[in-house]
Amino acid sequence: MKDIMRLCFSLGAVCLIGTAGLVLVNKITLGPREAAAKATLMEGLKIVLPPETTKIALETKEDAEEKDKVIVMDDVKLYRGYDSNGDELGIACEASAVGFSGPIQTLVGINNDGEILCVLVAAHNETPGLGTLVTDRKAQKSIWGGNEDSDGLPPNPFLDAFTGSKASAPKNVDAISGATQSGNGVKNAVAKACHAYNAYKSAN
Amino acid sequence: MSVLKEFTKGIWKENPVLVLMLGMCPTLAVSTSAKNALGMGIATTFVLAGSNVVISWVRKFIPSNVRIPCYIVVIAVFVTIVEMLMGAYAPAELNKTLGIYIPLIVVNCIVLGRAEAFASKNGAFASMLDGLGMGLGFTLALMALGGVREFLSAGTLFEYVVVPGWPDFLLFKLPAGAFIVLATFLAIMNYRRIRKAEREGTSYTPPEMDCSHCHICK
Amino acid sequence: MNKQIKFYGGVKLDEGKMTSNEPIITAPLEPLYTVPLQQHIGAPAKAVVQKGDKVLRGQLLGEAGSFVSAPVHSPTSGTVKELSSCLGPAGAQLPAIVIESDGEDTAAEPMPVFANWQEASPDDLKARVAQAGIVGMGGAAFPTAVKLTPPPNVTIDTVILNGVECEPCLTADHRLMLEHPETIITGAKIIARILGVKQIIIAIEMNKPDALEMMTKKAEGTGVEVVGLRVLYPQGAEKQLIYTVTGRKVPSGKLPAHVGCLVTNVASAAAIADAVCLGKPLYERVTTMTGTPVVKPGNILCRVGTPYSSALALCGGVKEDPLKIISGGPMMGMSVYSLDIPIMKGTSGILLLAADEVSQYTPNACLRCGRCNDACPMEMIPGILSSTIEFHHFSLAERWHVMDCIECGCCSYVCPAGRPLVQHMRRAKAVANATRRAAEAASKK
Amino acid sequence: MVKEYILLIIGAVLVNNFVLSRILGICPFLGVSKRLDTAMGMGAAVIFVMTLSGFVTSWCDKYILVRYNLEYLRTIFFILVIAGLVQVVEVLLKRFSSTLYSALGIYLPLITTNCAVLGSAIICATEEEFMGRIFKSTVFCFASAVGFALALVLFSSVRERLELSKIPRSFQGPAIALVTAGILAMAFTGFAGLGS
Amino acid sequence: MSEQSTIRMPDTSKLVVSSSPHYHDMGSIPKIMFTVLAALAPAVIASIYFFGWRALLVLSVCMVACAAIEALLCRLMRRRISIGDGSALVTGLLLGMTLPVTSPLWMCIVGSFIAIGLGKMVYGGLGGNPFNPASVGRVALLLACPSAMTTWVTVSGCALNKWVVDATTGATPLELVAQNQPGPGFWDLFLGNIGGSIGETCTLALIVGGVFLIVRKIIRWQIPVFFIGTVFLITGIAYMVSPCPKFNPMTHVLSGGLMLGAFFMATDMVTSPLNRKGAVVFAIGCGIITTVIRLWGSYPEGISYAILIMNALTPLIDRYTAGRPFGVARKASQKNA
Amino acid sequence: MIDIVMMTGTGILLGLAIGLVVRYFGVPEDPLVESLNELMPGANCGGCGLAGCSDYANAMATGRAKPGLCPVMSAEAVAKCCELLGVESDTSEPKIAVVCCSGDDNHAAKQAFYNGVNDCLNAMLVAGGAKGCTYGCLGLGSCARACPFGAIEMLPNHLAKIHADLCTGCGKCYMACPRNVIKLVPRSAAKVHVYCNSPEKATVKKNVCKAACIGCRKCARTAEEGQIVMNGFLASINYDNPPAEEIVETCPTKCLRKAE
Ligand SMILES: Cc1cc2nc3c(=O)[nH]c(=O)nc-3n(C[C@H](O)[C@H](O)[C@H](O)COP(=O)(O)O)c2cc1C
Ligand SMILES: Cc1cc2nc3c(=O)[nH]c(=O)nc-3n(C[C@H](O)[C@H](O)[C@H](O)COP(=O)(O)O)c2cc1C
Ligand SMILES: Cc1cc2nc3c(=O)[nH]c(=O)nc-3n(C[C@H](O)[C@H](O)[C@H](O)COP(=O)(O)O)c2cc1C
Ligand SMILES: Cc1cc2nc3c(=O)[nH]c(=O)nc-3n(C[C@H](O)[C@H](O)[C@H](O)CO)c2cc1C
Ligand code: SF4
Ligand code: SF4
Ligand code: SF4
Ligand code: SF4
Ligand code: FES
Repeated sequence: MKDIMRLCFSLGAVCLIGTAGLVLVNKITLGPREAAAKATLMEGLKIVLPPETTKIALETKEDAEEKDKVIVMDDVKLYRGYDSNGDELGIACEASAVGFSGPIQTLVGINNDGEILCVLVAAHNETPGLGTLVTDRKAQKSIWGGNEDSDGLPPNPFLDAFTGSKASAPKNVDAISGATQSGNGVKNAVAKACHAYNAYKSAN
Repeated sequence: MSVLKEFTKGIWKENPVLVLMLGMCPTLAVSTSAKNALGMGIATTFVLAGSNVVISWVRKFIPSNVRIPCYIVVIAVFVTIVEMLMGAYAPAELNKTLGIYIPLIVVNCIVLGRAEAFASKNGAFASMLDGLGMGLGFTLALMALGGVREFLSAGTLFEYVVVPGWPDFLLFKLPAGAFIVLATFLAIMNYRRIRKAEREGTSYTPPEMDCSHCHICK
Repeated sequence: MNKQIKFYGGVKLDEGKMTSNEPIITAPLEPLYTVPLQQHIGAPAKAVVQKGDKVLRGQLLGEAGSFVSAPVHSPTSGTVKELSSCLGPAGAQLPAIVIESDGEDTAAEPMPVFANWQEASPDDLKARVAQAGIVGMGGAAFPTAVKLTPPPNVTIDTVILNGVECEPCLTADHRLMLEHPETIITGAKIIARILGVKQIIIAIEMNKPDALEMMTKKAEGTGVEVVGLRVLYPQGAEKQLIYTVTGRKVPSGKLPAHVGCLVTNVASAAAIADAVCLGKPLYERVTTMTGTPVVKPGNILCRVGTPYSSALALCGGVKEDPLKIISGGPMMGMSVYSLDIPIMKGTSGILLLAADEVSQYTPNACLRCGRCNDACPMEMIPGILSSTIEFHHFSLAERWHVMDCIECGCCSYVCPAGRPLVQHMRRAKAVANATRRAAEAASKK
Repeated sequence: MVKEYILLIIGAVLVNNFVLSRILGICPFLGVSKRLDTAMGMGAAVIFVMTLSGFVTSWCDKYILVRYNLEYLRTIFFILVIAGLVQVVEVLLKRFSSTLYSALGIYLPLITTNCAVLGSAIICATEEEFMGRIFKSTVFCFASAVGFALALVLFSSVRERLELSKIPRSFQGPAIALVTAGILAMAFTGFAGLGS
Repeated sequence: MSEQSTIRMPDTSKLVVSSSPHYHDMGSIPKIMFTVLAALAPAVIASIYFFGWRALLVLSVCMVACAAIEALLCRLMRRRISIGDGSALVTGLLLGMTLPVTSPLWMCIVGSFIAIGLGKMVYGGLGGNPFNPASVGRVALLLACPSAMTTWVTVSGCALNKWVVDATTGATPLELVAQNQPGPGFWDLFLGNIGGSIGETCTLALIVGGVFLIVRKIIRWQIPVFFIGTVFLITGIAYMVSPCPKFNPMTHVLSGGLMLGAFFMATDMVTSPLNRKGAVVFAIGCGIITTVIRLWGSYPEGISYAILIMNALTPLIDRYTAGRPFGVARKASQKNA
Repeated sequence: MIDIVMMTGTGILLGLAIGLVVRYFGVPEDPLVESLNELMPGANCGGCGLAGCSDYANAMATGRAKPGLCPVMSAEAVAKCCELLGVESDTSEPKIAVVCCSGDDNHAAKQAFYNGVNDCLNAMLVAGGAKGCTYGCLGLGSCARACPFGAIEMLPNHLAKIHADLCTGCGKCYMACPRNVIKLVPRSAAKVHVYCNSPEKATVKKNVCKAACIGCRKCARTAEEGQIVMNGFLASINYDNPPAEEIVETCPTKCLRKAE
């Protein structure tokens, strides 16, 4: 009996102390962690919305009893962007669709005229080098100096092709050979976002 | 002198990846680029050193039947701490790529292996040095692997273009490429040892691969 | 005849039997005979003569050393020059007795003749076979008397005389069947008498139609059956022969006796007949001396102890230098490097091969083409076995039944990679035997 | 429903094979694959433990961790449960079936540190598909373990064959095993897209 | 006596000794390999006819690269240089046959390096490799440079007057059927008037070569017959259940790498099972995997993958199909297996 | 708070479960094997003749094998093993292997070209390896491949040479040599050796090897009584009472030499 007690005690004690430590660290990092997650999203939203945007708000229901519910249309979350004067500049839609391997989460910024401003892939699981042809905007830095496009948003021909097309009728962008499925995933996500945007606009 | 040895042995002579063949999963999975490798290496080193110290403190009080659960809880605590810290303060991109592999540091054979093989038999300071050395060796091996893989697949290093116009060579980003690059590393090491043995007039047979180094299931 | 069972595998060989039509010639006396004391499987014979002793033809030189052994007799009359050793075909030194011929060739008192062997007791007949030093003349040289003592609790119902002679080039049995058919049949019946067996079958490959015809004719009315078999190497191998003739499969690791069969070579049968009816011990045999480099290939009745060189001289020497000298046939014979080796009771032929006929082994890895699988009459996997042996996994090879290999050589013959498969098999068998002996010795301790 | 599970199993066994595509459980994959027999023993042990742990962890996740908002303790909790479970199973096996123990038991301690076990538990807890679905999670863990065992058995049979090859000296041992694993991983990419 | 002295006796100082048997059927590895090359000649000619002379360039580069790399690696390993056996040439030719005619030459060389280096020489050269080197090379290239490996040119009749047929890219029949569009007609498929990789288009030429190999007893008929038969059977059943172009068994059997794979790659003796029973299992497995990948996977074609996966299964197949030696009782052999 | 309670509870519960299970179902481990295992060097060389270190430990515990078979283990470790096992330590003298043959290609050439597997036992099966001397080293290196310590070097002219510093006396080479050319002798007595293995008559030996022991007895007469005994036509050293090193001067064929 005594050794069983010892087992319980030692394992319990290790767990106790360990968990206590974890609880502590959890408390400390909870704030920063949430902030970091939010910052990532915000950064993406800032990119897709017009550059003047200073404030971004998640579009929520305004009915009294459903006050804080997020408006979700076809799984798409909508965010409004405002400038410093409080004027609305555009809407960013967060939508995802299935690509080559798993969902591709995209952010689509649409201005007040219903024109697509910018498309950004926020999260995906596509094959590096293949699927990433249509998802990633990566700055090319060279150790030989002469860094191209060191500032501004790195280009991606596939994603940039959406820019300027109308949300009511998004452009049919040509697929990139070798990444057809990823491309389709992005296209579907953009289409979903536009669809949600149109539905939202017509509802309001 | 001997203190130094505890530290340096992990870097080359008992390198956990290239010699002891421990912790293969993160080694292969997270070495797609030099940057990822560096991040993983640092995280693992932190866990290794921390858990080694704690385990060498508590080793006397732990009955042998619950040894492994206890050690692993200690390790898990450190891992969770790393996870939280990274979530809070590390760049988002790094967080995403290391993703699932951070919790898996818990079962990284290196950590439990060193706990069993070293920390459970030595004092706290020596254990910490051992952990740091092993972690450093792990990081270096991982970075070498990640660097080669990144370079071969895209012609870049730490995302800097080294050879402009290098064709995309996807193979090396995939698991298959990871296996093959590591195999080549080991072959080169063997080749050097064989040559050295030949010069010294002795013979060298590459070790059998078994998991006996980790000492967990003796 | 077409319904004959075919054993698995086997290969069709170029027969090269250029001496089929050469009648047996008797070799003249030699000045010196080197008679090895171990011409058989088992313990060597123990010498019973001293240096300087006078001996007569057929006189006992060495007596059987143990149960599995055979006595050795003098091939001619003369003096024992020395008790020494000589090189054997396997490359080891064998104890031997050197006889200096006196040129008289005086016969010793023959052993008493069984005038009416049909009535003699089987045990007496068997004792005579043992006394006469008869060993299997089909190649393995196993003491025949031992073979005629089947293990208890098995009954033998069929005696098969092996006149197949499936080895290319060799014709000694062929000529014997043509020239002494009655002796062979008598021998067969003596064996049957010893074992109390009714069914006697003489098996001959159909590439010897004249011998088949001759034996069939002579066997008529004697109760002996003669069958012609498909020409396919190794039709003459014991297990394959029994399977073809009777449809019985000798189980792995067992003797033919376990399926009620006994196989002897036709020459052994003839030697038994001579021993019983003439009282003559085994001191001479028919050997085929052949090969393209030989000037006049032929079948020679040689005394045991004649050096290969004398037999070759009798055939006119060589036209060109051979690259290989083989004791036995091309498929199972042993290559030797000296012509001083004496002809022994089991030497069925001496074959010389010219340079362009010799296949060289190359150190290639197995291609896994499976041709050896298809050729192996024992239905083994020689390619894999040889690789396991090459990498020293002997116990694995043993588990895969390497001990069943009959060393027929079919696998090496067909291997496109030129792998020395048979050599590997022999090595594994040697190792397995050694381990078994060591284990036995250890358990005895 | 049935189709969903068939696709799930194909996906876990062939397409996203734990070893060859997700790179989890490599240490035992490399370490215990020298002989086919041991590989089979290890495979069976992993199937057993992973299915069991998949069930237990997803149950605990649903009814304890998620219910009380303790997700951040997942790693430590899961590994504790797995380690304890393995220990108990080992002792029981040793006691009640010595044949089974000699076949599987010796691999059990190795499994504690097999990333695949914890990996599958974490995947089940974090991927939307499996969240809160205990049966589906258990099936997934079982299928993943089968995939692990399949890769292990294939790999060890090939490695046995390699004992009959004249491997260059510098590639002997781990190096050639890794090359083989690499080619096997390449071959398995052919299953991409199955089940979608 | 005087006659005796004129007899010439052999010189025993230069004799050779070796183990029995001393006869050999005089088959050899180079003979086999060059027979395979000869059997591939019709397909090579057909590919030049349809794709233009660049096809020959790609094939030659692959063959030369394979041989050169093998020689180099032999040197490095300090082993006998083994290119004389011709197997590297076979590997090179088969690798070239599975590449698109537009493949850049550096890709051919990289592919050859992977095939010979990684697929063969690290395993100790001819006979040691568990995986088909040409398939390893092809799959690695497909993973490494997917876009270059899936760029196909359209073919329209004789191209002997051209360097390479017009560079307009087009879908291969299997890509068409994968999108459920009808493929080309039977004769186009059979004669090779279709897009695809260099060596796979002309079914007629491949069958002629394959039958030649079967007649010369270089390969076993079981592998191609069961391989192709399985693909036909499964797609046939699928077609009967739902008759759409995607399942058309004729298109599946006659297009893609099936003929090349079934006659020349799955039959590689080094990487396929030893005995006939095993060969049948192997071929059926190849057929199943190929069809599964073609019909339900992401790739339009799965021959190379099927071959590699079945290569990995070969040791297991060998183990469980090995027969019992003559006279070994069933129980005994099972106990020892 | 709930986190801490939950984790601690789980820990205690698991501890309880493990404790109970071990208590009621546990099978005790043999402590002897464990402590023996700790003494093993872990080289897994197989020099002991068993399948690796832990097998040997098991074998010692069950009495299947004696301590001291391991060539690598230090003397103290062996003594400790003996102590644990409660047996007297066997202090037999360490051995060393000697290749008793001088017949390299310069002295005893092959009689014919041997075309086959490059291994002594295989060669033995083919005309005895075609070496005129049927007792000498075939020079194809079976012993070198068998030596787990890389102590045997194959000289280019086909003779095995043992490096005394590397040889542990494990005897693997002795087992591997089909010609029994290798002898295991006490290390301390290994000063001079007769490098010939053929008991044949001098005339026979002379025909095939220039360096053979011709049985002239000069060494036996010069040495003290019983230090060198004649074994047929072959001199052999009595390693219990070895002769002085100067004895090598007496040998006319130089097959009696100092240890290399
Ligand atoms: C390793 C590998 C990864 C792949 N990853 C992707 C991917 O991320 N996205 C994608 O759309 N296709 C991917 N593919 C699919 C191929 O590129 C395939 O050719 C594609 O489905 C059809 O080609 P196409 O885009 O030229 O029409 C991948 C293929 C391979 C071999
Ligand atoms: C491959 C092989 C081929 C054989 N061929 C013959 C043969 O052609 N003639 C023959 O008499 N014995 C042949 N034997 C020997 C027989 O198997 C058997 O041992 C012999 O016939 C028994 O008779 P014996 O004891 O009188 O020699 C062959 C053996 C083997 C292994
Ligand atoms: C033997 C052989 C094997 C092949 N294996 C594959 C393969 O595994 N995957 C693949 O996408 N293409 C493979 N290919 C190429 C395809 O056959 C084909 O060229 C390509 O996939 C386009 O398909 P289609 O011609 O059937 O439309 C192979 C070609 C050959 C000759
Ligand atoms: C019938 C036959 C088919 C072959 N097929 C291939 C092949 O598909 N790929 C290859 O690399 N080598 C092939 N070879 C050549 C050779 O077997 C190959 O290089 C070995 O696998 C290398 O060890 C073939 C050889 C033959 C005889
Ligand atoms: S020698 Fe042995 S393995 Fe070869 S074919 Fe004959 S019986 Fe089979
Ligand atoms: S015949 Fe030769 S190459 Fe073919 S499988 Fe047998 S041993 Fe291997
Ligand atoms: S000592 Fe023996 S094993 Fe060593 S090379 Fe000489 S004959 Fe061969
Ligand atoms: S030379 Fe012989 S005795 Fe010495 S270590 Fe090597 S194998 Fe053992
Ligand atoms: S690191 Fe994954 S199993 Fe060892």
